[in-house]
Amino acid sequence: MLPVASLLILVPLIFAAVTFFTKTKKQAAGLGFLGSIATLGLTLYAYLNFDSSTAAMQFFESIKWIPSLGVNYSVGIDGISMPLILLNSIVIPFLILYSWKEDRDAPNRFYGLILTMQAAVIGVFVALDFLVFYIFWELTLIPLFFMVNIWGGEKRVHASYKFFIYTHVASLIMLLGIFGLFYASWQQTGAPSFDIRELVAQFQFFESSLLRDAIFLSIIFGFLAKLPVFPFHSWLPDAYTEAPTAGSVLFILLKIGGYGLFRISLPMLPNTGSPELIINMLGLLGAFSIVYGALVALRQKDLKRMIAYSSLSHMGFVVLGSAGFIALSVSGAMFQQFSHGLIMSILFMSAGAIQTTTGTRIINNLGGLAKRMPKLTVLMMVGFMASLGLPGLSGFIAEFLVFTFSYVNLPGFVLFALLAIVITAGYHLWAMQRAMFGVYNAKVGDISDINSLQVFSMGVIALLVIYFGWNPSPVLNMMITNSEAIVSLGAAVGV
Amino acid sequence: MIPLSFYLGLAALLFSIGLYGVMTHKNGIRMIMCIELMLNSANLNLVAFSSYTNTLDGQVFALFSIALAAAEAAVGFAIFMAIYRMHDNINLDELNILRW
Amino acid sequence: MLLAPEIAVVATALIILLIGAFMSPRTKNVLGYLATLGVFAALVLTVQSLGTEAVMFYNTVSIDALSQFFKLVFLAVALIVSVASIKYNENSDHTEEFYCLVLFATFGMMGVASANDLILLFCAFELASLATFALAGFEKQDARSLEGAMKYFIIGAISSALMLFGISFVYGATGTTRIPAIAENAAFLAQNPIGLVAIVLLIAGFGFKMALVPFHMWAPDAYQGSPSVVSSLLAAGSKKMGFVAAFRVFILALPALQVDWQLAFTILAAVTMTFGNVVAVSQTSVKRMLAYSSLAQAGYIAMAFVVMTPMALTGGIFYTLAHAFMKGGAFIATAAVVWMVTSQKTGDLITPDHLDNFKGLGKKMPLAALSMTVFVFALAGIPPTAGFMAKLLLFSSTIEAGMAWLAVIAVLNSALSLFYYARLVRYMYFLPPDGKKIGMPFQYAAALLIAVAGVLVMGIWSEPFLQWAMDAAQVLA
Amino acid sequence: MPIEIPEFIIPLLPWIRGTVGLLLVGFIFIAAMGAVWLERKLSADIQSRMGPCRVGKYGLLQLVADAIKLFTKEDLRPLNADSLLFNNANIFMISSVLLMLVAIPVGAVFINGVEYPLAVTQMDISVLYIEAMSAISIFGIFMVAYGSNNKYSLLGAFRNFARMVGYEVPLGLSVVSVAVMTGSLSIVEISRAQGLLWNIFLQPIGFFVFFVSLMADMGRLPFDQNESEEELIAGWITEYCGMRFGLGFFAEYIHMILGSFLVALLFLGGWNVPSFVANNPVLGLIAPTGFLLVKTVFVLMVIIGLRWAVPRFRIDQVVDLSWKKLLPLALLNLVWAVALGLYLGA
Amino acid sequence: MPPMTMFMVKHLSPRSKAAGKYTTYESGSVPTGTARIQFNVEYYLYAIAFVIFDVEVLFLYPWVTVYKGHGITSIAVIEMFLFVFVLLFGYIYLWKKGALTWVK
Repeated sequence: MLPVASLLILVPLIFAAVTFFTKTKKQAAGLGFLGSIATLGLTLYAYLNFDSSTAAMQFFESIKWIPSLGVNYSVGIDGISMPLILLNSIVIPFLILYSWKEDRDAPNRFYGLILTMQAAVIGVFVALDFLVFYIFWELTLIPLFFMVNIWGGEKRVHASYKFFIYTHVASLIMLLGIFGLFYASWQQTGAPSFDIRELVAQFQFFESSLLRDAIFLSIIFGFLAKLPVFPFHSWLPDAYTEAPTAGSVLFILLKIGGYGLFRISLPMLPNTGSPELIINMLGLLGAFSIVYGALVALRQKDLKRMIAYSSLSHMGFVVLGSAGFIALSVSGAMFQQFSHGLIMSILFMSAGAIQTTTGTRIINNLGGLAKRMPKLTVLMMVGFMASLGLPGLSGFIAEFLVFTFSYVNLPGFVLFALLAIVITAGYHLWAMQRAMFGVYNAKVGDISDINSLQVFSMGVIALLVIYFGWNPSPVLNMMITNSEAIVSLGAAVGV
Repeated sequence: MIPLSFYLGLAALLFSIGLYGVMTHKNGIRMIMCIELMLNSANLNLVAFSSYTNTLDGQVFALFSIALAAAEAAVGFAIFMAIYRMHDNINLDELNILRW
Repeated sequence: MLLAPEIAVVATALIILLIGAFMSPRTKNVLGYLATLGVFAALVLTVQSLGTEAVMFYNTVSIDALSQFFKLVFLAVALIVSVASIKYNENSDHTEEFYCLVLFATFGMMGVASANDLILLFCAFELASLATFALAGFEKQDARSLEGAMKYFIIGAISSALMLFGISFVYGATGTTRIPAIAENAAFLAQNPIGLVAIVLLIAGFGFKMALVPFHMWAPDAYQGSPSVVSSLLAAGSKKMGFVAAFRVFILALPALQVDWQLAFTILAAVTMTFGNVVAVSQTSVKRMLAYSSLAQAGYIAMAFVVMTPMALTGGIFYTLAHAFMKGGAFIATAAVVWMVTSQKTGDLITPDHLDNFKGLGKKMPLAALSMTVFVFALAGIPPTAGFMAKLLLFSSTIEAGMAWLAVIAVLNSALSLFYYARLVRYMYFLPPDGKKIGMPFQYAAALLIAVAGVLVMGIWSEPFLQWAMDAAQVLA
Repeated sequence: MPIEIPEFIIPLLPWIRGTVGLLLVGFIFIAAMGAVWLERKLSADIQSRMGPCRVGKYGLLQLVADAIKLFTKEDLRPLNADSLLFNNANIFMISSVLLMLVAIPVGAVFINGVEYPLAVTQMDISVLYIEAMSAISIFGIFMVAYGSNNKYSLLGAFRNFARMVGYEVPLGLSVVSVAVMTGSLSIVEISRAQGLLWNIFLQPIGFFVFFVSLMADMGRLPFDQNESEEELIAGWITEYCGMRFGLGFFAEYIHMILGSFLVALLFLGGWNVPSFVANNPVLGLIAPTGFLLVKTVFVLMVIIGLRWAVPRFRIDQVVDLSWKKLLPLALLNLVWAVALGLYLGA
Repeated sequence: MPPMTMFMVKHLSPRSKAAGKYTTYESGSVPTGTARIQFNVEYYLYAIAFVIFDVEVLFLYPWVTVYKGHGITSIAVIEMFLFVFVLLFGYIYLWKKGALTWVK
């Protein structure tokens, strides 16, 4: 067996390092593509060897790192991480293909950062030690920061710093929570350990419920801010909007907040001082994010900003599903992460293509693009439809699962969130109508359709969206297995 | 025997005078002189304590600190000399390139 | 021979002084290599003697894990500085003086590290101070260097007077200058107001060296004014001396007054880190920025005095070594840039360390830019660097001790610090260069590589360093 | 036959000591006058002229006349002189020599074979003390020179400073070398230790260094660069006239006498006498002091004579001599003395 | 004593006021410039050298009295020679650097 988990980190990292030293754009893009394809190959290997019938950790590796602190380099893949790794590995090669023809400064850094990002995100997914986890968690900040800061739009500096400081502070507070967990467990067991699973398991034995709450809240704060959900979201619209297309897609692929929620917070949740209250709080946040995101998206004039807010709305589903705390609602939340990654990639790619061809993102300045850009329009349609939850596309499966099964525990919030479906459909259709159809706006000028590479890359992703809409089981199965394991913890305590 | 507190009082007084002088003077040489005063008041303390506790450490310490004070003054004067050559005075107020 | 490292350092210094006086300026470059060799030998000797313990010279010198660890710190700094200085001193007529002072300063610091007696502590402290005063003003033709040196001197001299006065009270109340004996006899000090006075004076004295707010006034000026290699020594070495002295005096000699000095350090640490970071944000001179960031780092390390658990002490001690590499390296990188600016005569010549001169450094001097990036990320505490491990230990132990509020302040501060560090990285990599690529002098390159290696090795393979730091903390426990 | 010391004397001992001290001060003043007279006479002899001879027998009363003259001269102070420094400088110079005097034994009496040094105080560190006190006079000189606001004076003071700085070190080193032999810093101890062999024979280099440094310390020719009448118009003392000058002059001569005492005590065996002399009730009272005085006067005459035997050095020669020749010699002598001391002590 | 003497002088000596008498003496010519001249740098170097070696002597004094008879003779002698030896380096350095030469 290959040490897949480590290789998944190492391969993109090595390719990234080499890419930084390339001279021409061709070399950079080529190497970047090669690296991402290699990663994809590894991921597929892992996927094919993956046993989705068990919630146990697979491809597990562990090396002692700092024994005196109980730090190990331990990595592994299970049903929570596998789909997300898959998502990353699939989208990134197409992202590179998509941007193949774009002209930009310092392409070597651009592609190098993309690969670094991939390595960091996968690193977060496979890490089984808090320290390793945190290291990769922080590492994701750096490429994104520079992505926005260098190749972003007009307000890029502001946006990049805002994003950076926000999420960095949040993750530092999470770190403090991790410290608390670490020391409390040290006191409990007498041996230091940073192992995620062990610490999460130890959590229930801490005597002071105040301590447990403090730890839980500070850790989940980091995840929620990264996700993001409603009160912690204000970095999102700026960063998503100002980022270059590839940057936006990378933001979309940054599923580490939700992953942390499933991996760390949910198993801990039943053992907090008042799980009911926390579940309700989460449900409230999720439902509110869904509605709030949709409402705000409704009144956006900027296409990209609109998509950004719709992304916020979608993230609400993740939280709501988690709060549902039933195997299927949690699986829905996980599937929402997965499908959201695919859908939003298409949407941001489309928005990026529109901006590069027409030079504007303001919806009112567009119009009738379908006539000049039919291929884009078709692909974008798929994305929009999936985003608004049209049955038969992957977005529907996720939303359906979340709504249906969260209703068991949180009926009020679900009913409230259902409002959003109408709104979402409204702004999506409205934007589609104004931008792509209708009267051709002469101000846009003479424009041509997207190039074939872009068609290819977006097309593949669109096909996946459709495929998973019809047949979610390849990923959903493993999600359900793991969700059951998580939820069974709660059942033991009676939640 | 003179009570210990007399020595301590004197030392404290000298120390305060020195500290006050360092705070208020702008001339480098005067500042060095004030610093020497502070160091010597500490020496006075050390010697006084030494004789009252019947241990020798204090006197040895004073000896070393005298030597160090001399070396310190030497280094200080060297710096002031160099400054004087450049600015033609050693008024500390006029040295303000490095601010913020 | 447990004092072999010290002897190696002093002997090298004396030999350099002597043969340097007989050499012509052109051949004096050899002296730099000689100094490096001497420091390296001392480093090897120290590593060899790790784990040994002894008390020598009528209980005045204590060789223990703490002293060995800090000797390592100082020697590592001296190594980096002396390698980098070879280029700085090229064609200088004062090479031997420079190295002699560097080595004597190192010797003084090593003396402080192993002092078991306040007399030795004070003398060694002053030896290091005096040497660094002279080094700070080494550029006799540069008004900034002189101004920095002068401020450093005045405040340093005041601080040593304060310290001496404080020590005199400690001596008077306990009747001894031996640190263990003071700890035994400190009961009187604890009940008497004189103890409080002594604590205040001592904190002021050491605080100057550690550059804690409000005793920090000299630090930005001296760091900015001095030649960059010297700033490196000041920030990375001399500051640590303040810490090891404070470790010895407060924790080992005056545990009876722990309540008092702990309170003082609590306030100082919180204020220092906040002040340093806030002010650093608005700096345009990189050296000054690094100086303020150094202030902030001192604030973090001072948390060790506040928390005082074994883990916190380990963290503080570990931090000193990490900081030595990070800050030392960062100043060396600045030295390389200053060298580039002055030798190419491009950019802002008046403040050669101006942020604008770092524009496009990634293209002009890739190695300098890359290592600077590593250093600033390490300073910001980004994994997997030494800075991260250090912060991890220190902040986590603060949580452990139940002082979450201090940890939150520290964590917010380190988030804030990222702001100006990232700006520097942006200047280096993402702004267009205003010149061609320039060959890096290999001396700077070597020094930078040593520092980068230190930062990364400590971050990735931290176990042995952690063990050393734990052993050292054991001495204080 | 031992002499009984009456009981009632013992409580009076401090008074006796005080009286001795006062007598010593008087004696030293008279001796200083004598030294001036001696210098004039001796100089005259060397130059084959008469010297003072009108006032009194052999001109012995010349000094009194001079004193009267100085007392009645007008006390001039230049307008732009700094009065504080100018007026009070004398205090430093006089007090320097008087403070030195306190620690120097000018002889000893043996009563019942027990030695009683004739000194105001007997401290353990008298050598160190004397050196420290002798350095005070440099403040006086510098105050005068700076206070006079006269270029000649200032130049003289600068030179004085450079010279003193240079010779203080060899002086100190040679004193240390002497002290090493006895392991004590007390003059009494040191001179007592020379019962068998005088230090001048044990440490000829040390003696040379000490003597030269002492000459420089006292500002005697060939080391009077601070005055150098020909170039600097009496140097630091240019603006000093009348009795102010007189006091400075006086202090210098006292300094010279005390220096001669030091040479005699440290290197020429002090007042050591064979034990049969010491045990003799009459000789024991007189002979040691007499011995010492004879030696001292001899040294004094050598010092005076040297004035006419060597030309004045240029300031750079002076400084070179001290730093580049005397200092190494003094260090060498120190090594020698330590070795010798260990050898003899073993 | 000097104040006493000066007091006597004040009453014994004659006074006459003439402007010329109170000017600074400069070999008869009218004084020019100020006498507040700066030290020559040579003096400074000598002062530093003096400080170094005087301190050396300062340490020798107490050593002299204790090195014998306390059972530490050999180590005390060795240490003092080491001390002097180290200073010797400084001395040679000063000499070589010309700090001990009056005119450069």
